[in-house]
Amino acid sequence: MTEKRFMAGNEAIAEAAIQAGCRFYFGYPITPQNEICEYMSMRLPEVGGTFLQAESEVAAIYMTFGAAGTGARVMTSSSSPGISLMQEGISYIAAAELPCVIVNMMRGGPGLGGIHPSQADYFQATKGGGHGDYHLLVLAPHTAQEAVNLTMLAFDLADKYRNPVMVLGDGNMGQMMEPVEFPPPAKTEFSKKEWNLDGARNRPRHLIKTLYLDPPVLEKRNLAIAHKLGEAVKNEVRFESFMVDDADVVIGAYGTVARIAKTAIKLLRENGVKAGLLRPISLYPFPYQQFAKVAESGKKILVVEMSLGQMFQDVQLAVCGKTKVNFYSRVGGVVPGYDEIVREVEKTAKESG
Amino acid sequence: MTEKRFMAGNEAIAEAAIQAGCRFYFGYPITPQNEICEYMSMRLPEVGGTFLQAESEVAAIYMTFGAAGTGARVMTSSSSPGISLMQEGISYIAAAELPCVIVNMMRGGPGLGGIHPSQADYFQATKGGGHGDYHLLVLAPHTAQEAVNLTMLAFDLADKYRNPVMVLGDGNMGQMMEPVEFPPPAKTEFSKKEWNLDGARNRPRHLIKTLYLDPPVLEKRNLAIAHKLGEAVKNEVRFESFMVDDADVVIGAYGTVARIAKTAIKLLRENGVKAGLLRPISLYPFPYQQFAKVAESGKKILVVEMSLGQMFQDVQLAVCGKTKVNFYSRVGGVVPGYDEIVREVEKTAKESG
Amino acid sequence: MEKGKVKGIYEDVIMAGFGGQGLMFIGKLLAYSAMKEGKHVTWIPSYGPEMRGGTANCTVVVSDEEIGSPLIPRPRAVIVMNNPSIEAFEPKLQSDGLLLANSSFVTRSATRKDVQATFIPANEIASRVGNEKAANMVMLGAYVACTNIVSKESINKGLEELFGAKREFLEANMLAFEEGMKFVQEKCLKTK
Amino acid sequence: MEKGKVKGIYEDVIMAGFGGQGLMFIGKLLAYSAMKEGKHVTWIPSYGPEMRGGTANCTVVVSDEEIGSPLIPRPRAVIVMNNPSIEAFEPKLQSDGLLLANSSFVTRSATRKDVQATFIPANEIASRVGNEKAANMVMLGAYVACTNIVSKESINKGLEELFGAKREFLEANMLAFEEGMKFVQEKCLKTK
Amino acid sequence: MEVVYERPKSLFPVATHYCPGCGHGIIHRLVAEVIDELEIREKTVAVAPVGCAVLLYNYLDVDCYEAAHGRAPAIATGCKRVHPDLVVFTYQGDGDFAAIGTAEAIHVAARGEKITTVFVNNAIYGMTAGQMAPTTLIGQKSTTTPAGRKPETAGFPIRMCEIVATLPGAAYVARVSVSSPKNVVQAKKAIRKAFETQMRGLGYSLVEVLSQCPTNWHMTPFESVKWVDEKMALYYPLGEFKVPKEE
Amino acid sequence: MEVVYERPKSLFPVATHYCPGCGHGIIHRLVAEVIDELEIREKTVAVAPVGCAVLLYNYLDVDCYEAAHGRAPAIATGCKRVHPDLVVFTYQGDGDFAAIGTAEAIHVAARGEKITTVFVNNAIYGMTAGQMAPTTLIGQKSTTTPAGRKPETAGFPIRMCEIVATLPGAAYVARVSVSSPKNVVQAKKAIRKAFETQMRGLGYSLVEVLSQCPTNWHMTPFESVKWVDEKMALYYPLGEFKVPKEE
Amino acid sequence: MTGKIVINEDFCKGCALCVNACPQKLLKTAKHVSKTSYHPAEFVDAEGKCTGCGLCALICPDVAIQVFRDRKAGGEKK
Amino acid sequence: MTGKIVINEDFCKGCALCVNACPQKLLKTAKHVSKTSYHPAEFVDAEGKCTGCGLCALICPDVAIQVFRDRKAGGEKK
Ligand SMILES: Cc1ncc(C[n+]2csc(CCOP(=O)(O)OP(=O)(O)O)c2C)c(N)n1
Ligand SMILES: Cc1ncc(C[n+]2csc(CCOP(=O)(O)OP(=O)(O)O)c2C)c(N)n1
Ligand code: SF4
Ligand code: SF4
Ligand code: SF4
Ligand code: SF4
Ligand code: SF4
Ligand code: SF4
Ligand SMILES: [Mg+2]
Ligand SMILES: [Mg+2]
Repeated sequence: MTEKRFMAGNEAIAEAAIQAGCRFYFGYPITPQNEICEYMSMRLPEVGGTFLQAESEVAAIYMTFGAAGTGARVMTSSSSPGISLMQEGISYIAAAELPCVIVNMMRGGPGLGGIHPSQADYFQATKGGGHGDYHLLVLAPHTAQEAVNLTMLAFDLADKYRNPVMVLGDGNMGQMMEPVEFPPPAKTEFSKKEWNLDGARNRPRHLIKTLYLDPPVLEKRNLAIAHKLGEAVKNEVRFESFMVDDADVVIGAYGTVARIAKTAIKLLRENGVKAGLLRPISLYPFPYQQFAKVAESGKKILVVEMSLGQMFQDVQLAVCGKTKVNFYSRVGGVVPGYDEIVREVEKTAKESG
Repeated sequence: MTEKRFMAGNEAIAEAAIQAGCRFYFGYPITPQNEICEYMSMRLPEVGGTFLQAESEVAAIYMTFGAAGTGARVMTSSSSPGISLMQEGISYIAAAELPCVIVNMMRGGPGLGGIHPSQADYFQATKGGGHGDYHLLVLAPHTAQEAVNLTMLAFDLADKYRNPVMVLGDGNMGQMMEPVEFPPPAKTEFSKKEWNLDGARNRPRHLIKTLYLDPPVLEKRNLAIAHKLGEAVKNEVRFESFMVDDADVVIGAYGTVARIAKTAIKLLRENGVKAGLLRPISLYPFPYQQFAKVAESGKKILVVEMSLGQMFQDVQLAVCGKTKVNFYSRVGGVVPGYDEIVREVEKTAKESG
Repeated sequence: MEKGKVKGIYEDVIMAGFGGQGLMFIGKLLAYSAMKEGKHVTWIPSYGPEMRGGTANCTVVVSDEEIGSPLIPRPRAVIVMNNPSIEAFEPKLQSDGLLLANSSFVTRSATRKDVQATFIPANEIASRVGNEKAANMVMLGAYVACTNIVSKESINKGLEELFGAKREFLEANMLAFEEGMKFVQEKCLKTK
Repeated sequence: MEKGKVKGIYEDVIMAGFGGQGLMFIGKLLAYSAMKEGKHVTWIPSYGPEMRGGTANCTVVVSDEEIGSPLIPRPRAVIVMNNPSIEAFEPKLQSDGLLLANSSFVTRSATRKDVQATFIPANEIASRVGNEKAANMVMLGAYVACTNIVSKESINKGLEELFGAKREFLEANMLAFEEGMKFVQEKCLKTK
Repeated sequence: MEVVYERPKSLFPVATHYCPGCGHGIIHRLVAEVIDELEIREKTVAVAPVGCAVLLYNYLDVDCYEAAHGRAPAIATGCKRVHPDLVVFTYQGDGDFAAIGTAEAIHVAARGEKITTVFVNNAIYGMTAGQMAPTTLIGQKSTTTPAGRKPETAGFPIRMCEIVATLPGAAYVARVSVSSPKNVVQAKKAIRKAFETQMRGLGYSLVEVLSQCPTNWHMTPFESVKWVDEKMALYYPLGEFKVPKEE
Repeated sequence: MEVVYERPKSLFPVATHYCPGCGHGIIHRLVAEVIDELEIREKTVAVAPVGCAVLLYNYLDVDCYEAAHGRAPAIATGCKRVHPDLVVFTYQGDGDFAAIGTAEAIHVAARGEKITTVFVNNAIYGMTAGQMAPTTLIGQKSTTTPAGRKPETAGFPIRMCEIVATLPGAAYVARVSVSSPKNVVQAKKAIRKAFETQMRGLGYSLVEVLSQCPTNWHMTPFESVKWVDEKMALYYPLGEFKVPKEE
Repeated sequence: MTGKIVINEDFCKGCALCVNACPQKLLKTAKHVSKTSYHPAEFVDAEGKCTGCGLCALICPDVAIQVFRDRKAGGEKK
Repeated sequence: MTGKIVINEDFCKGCALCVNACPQKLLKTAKHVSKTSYHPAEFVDAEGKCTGCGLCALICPDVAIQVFRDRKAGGEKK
């Protein structure tokens, strides 16, 4: 194992990208993820890569499109309003089946909102904030180390499925410093793909497009993408089950909230309340079955989220009425304390099932 | 009643906006809704209004923001990729609580996709394709006449809730010509609001903003907006129940698909299959209770949609496992024929419940 | 919708041909005229980006009830004005459906035996009465004669309202329309 | 987390003061040094747009187990270096918690009786040993002396690694740190 | 007799979807000829716009991206930064380059990105069937300026060459037209110079081509080329606005 | 003795959130003085940017919008089209006006929209703590050009006045600075002219103000005003680029 | 006779720009309709006036014209 | 004495731009710290050299300076 480094989440994600072979980064500053930009501007030239500050998030996502089209490993990052501006581009990248990694360090919204942590872009990330039938693969780390691991995984998944992958964090995740280790450097040469653009030398020319004026042809394309995502749904569900087995109340939470929930669970168990945590790591594909199993076993569920009830809907879809699902949230940049979660779990535990 | 006019859906929506007192339109051309732009460019000068072709959809939505901030009735329109570009602005308008009407005549996606009808922007419209916790009110007409009525209603709802309202149609809806009547002209003078900007003459200045750097304050704002939307959820659910009472199979469909379903239902009933239609007119708020009631009465449900399963999720949420929900879709600009719907309903009817 | 399955007044038709042949217009005219008679109508075009030389079509439904589907997978009638259109739409016709082809452009005959096919030299007829461009009106005349879905008078009025004043132009069009009616009244059996 | 509820090694602390007082730095130093001792650590700043004159704070957690919440609603210890900070964080302290205040800036005394308050004239002490800017290190010394959560040697090494070579600068800082330790060792009881 | 002119090799032998007389066809051909002459077919990447020329890749036998409306320069930038040795160009209409894509257009030039833009100014939105473009002339009718463009409400037409030429990152900037054989020859020279500027690594190069859209101008092809000469070229003077210093 | 200078009435009597020495404070004051002098407080609408001046409305006692980053000109357009009698201005930083908002900036001028822009060029992204701006000078360090801006990778700084002046819709275009009392006087004159241009209905008016950001330039306020004079004003020459013809 | 041209009717859309461009007036719009339903351009050079100057090809938007020239008569292939 | 200034310490952030701007060198940075924790500017004009020229106020980013002038001595209020 390599030495531990003490890094902020934003820096850890940036370094992880580089370790994963990312040599191209296009982005536009926005709090609370500026450190990703800044780290990349410092580090990429050192490894022979290119950092380019785009004129806007719209330009950044299409520069990412352009670089992705060559088959290179490429990343962009932003925070909520900037990610909204990328929605058209994200839809295009998904439609063109180009691999790339997009980081959203969510902040309070809507509008300019605030700069503090939020999880209110869940729908946008998982259901598709852009137009048309597509999905991002979405990974939500809850520690800096996991941010490293998932960022590296994100590049592999992007290549595997030729689909954009989002790493979804929040202001907290980006600013917090923790020890992180980097797995041994991945290979940095990636085999030429059969579709990438680099000049039609000794081969028929390649074409990256998303327009299919004939509806039946477009329908086929849509279904092919859906099929591919279906594979991801089968293979790429990731979650953590934390003290769920004997739990009476299972907290559903991801990212920052999930790690706060872990503290709450320790405290609750000291108070004699058997609490556990089911933590989606992949938000798309969502661990529906795992939640369904929890529901079937008769445990109560409390979803805690920094939004007014977004992942909550996916949990409800999973649970399908089989158990009661309570909901607790703080929004607008307020992070729920473990004391609040303790209180809510206790309430849930006391409710008649 | 006024005389019937023979108009395309796009023109009908444009004229309805004018009848509703809309005097400002900002937009950018995109098929299949260009006729809205074009009609407005011709008609607005006639009624002393302003048509302005923006340099982009991003500019268009912020011009709309600007005009809405004065309290004027204002509209913009686009189709899928253009609406994606508006996501940041839509989030801002919702956050600033400004009333305006946004029309999306959906086309096949993702990416550039195609120009034929689609319903694949349902998630974007109803869940929030922009960042943060907000919702549009979303109305989905299924005839040109209904497009007129709902467009006029949209302006009233926008004012009532100080929230952007989306009229969600598709290429078909926009291009199809039908007879329409216009209800007697609404008033065209709107009382000054307590919040609008028109120069701080003899009053304290007004301010339209969305930034709240202090999380507890932003949280309060978020909750206030949520509360307001809660009122809309209570008051503004709209749906049509078509031959549902004695039906064995109820089709869930909206917009273009719903009217095709009506033909299918006629044919099915002639074949002795008791089919009905529950047609959401407001997609947000969604008629969850109405679907729940159908489910509870033991009827089977078939959702037919021009997407890979978007409204389908809302129906599942409503039904909550109480009955089986089947799904049939055509995508990429292909419109399901009534013959296909007949076939699918018959299949559903035969399935063991 | 399937013939026989619907009570009351109901007709649907798909009209197809080259971009400039005026099919969109006769579709609108038909729907408009029927609307003026108090009927429910829909008109829906195929649409695409501005590309020349393609084949365009539109679908008209006329009914005395509210119209469900404006799109007709299996039409009761088709009017085809070029070869690609007969290829595309003859197979879709219902059994016993009406196939009206402009034989000035359509160079093959009908392949199906279960449809009522009529070939009309619409351009020649239109030229004969003074304006080749009114071939579309010949076809509409033929269609109206076969279906009786709208009166000649309504078409006449509709033409005037949609076109405005150009008297001579109107006349040429009405003449063509009548020639189309006559042509089928002589050649084919009325279907209704 | 609540004292007594956690087994093993565990400490959390919030450090707060004006922007330029170096609180972010001592927080990082503490966490870094503890990390080097093999402990789990988190450091999290309050963050905001670049606006001068505000009060900044950070939270450090050190533990021998994986750390859940990096945010601490009711901290075990607070280091406050100005008046707004004592207002903000004294009420949040746990019962029996550690309040370390820089009396060079904090002009009021503790209001709570259930906490262990120590007032340290950190700027004076730092000036005395040669560098007023090292007042933050005095406070850190005091904290480390009270909690023993990390060794003096680790802090020393951490300082070197974070700062690099500037020898004299390091010395002034270590001196200040030691003075801070000494101050509390004389004045207050160790809590552990 | 010998063949003195035939279809360039980089152009697929297929009919285009353009309207009769449309300038796009000529411009496509010129680009293909330049690619052939410079022998760069195997190292050229084209970025197609959203506009009538969206199907550019159906005609040009090189690696191609289809961009989003206005974003071709950003995509080209992403590509060129990965492969500095490639010859990357964008082909864009006036809506694409001078309306929705204004920011990308200005900044690709400001950055001195080593790419080339062939900017087809036909003073109209062709693909969406005739709305006003940012380059529509004062008084010109379009479907969104049915009474003719009025500057009081719809503003003034925008001259992209003049703007881009102010930017230090732009190395070659020229405006040409394809309204006559003579102008076509000039146009080809400019396109060639633009590609050469890129290949010499001198910075960004832009060729604006005034191009006829007979369909949406509601003119015959011949009327439309006359209109280019008599109306458009008055407001959009032809010529070179910036040329690289010779080594 | 008589008061010869005091706080303008349109400025709320509150302390600002700006860093010591920041140019924004001076520019706010000048705008307020002009509003007072022209007696238009009750018919002025300000559109605040996203940038350090996002809280402009905490200081200026007029009707205000807070825009999204770069979109102030679009919002101002929407407002002005509804109320042509109001005096509408945008206040924007260099990231806001010359990066993300480039298209809106160019087109508000191209349209000749009767609004005014006060464009505060501090060659840096202030609010987000020091990243490169489109106007960052060659060689200037920022958090995203840690080794100084290199034109080969990060392109060249952009001169907005020069660009906007090429557009017929722009009626008044000037560049000023607030680096010395003398320059402050000039700056105020320009801002006043810009507002007057709008009130006379002549078209779009733009005043670019070179402004110090001591914090992100890592300078004392005094060093920073010297840097404006000695470095910035070389690349961004002060002066009037376009003035309306006198009636 | 120093030159001649061949028009590819599959490509020609009958825009007539070549007709206007030919200095020798050797081109006209045909009466017949091509497969693609345009009236294509027609090269009529009974007197062998075509110089192979290529102006028609230069202006042709549909790359429908191939130009031939007599080696001795014309210049280099350019 | 023809002029004087009053500095509002609540607004002053001690940037010292006024200090550099005063032609009479009448301003300096104070030793003390203001409520807002800056070292504010201080007006020291023992000899009454202030002309009320207002240059200090012109450059002050925080509108912290009020300027007075003797009516007879100075010009019009501008
Ligand atoms: C985001 C977005 N907005 C709008 C459109 C619709 N659209 C397609 S092409 C076009 C403009 C075409 O005009 P131009 O760029 O001048 O090209 P031309 O067709 O004239 O060659 C527009 C507005 C789109 N596809 N995407
Ligand atoms: C869409 C979007 N992108 C990015 C940001 C983050 N952001 C806020 S201000 C700013 C730039 C500020 O720089 P400038 O416009 O030069 O103003 P200054 O602070 O220098 O006065 C940025 C990038 C944002 N709020 N929204
Ligand atoms: S619409 Fe205009 S630009 Fe488009 S292909 Fe036709 S002539 Fe050319
Ligand atoms: S960061 Fe710069 S621009 Fe922003 S307030 Fe501070 S000095 Fe002014
Ligand atoms: S080559 Fe010259 S002379 Fe011959 S047909 Fe063409 S234009 Fe006429
Ligand atoms: S220019 Fe070309 S396309 Fe046009 S008529 Fe002549 S040969 Fe045909
Ligand atoms: S008014 Fe003039 S002389 Fe008086 S203090 Fe200010 S700058 Fe100095
Ligand atoms: S210029 Fe103003 S803020 Fe700066 S020191 Fe002088 S009085 Fe204080
Ligand atoms: Mg164009
Ligand atoms: Mg700036």
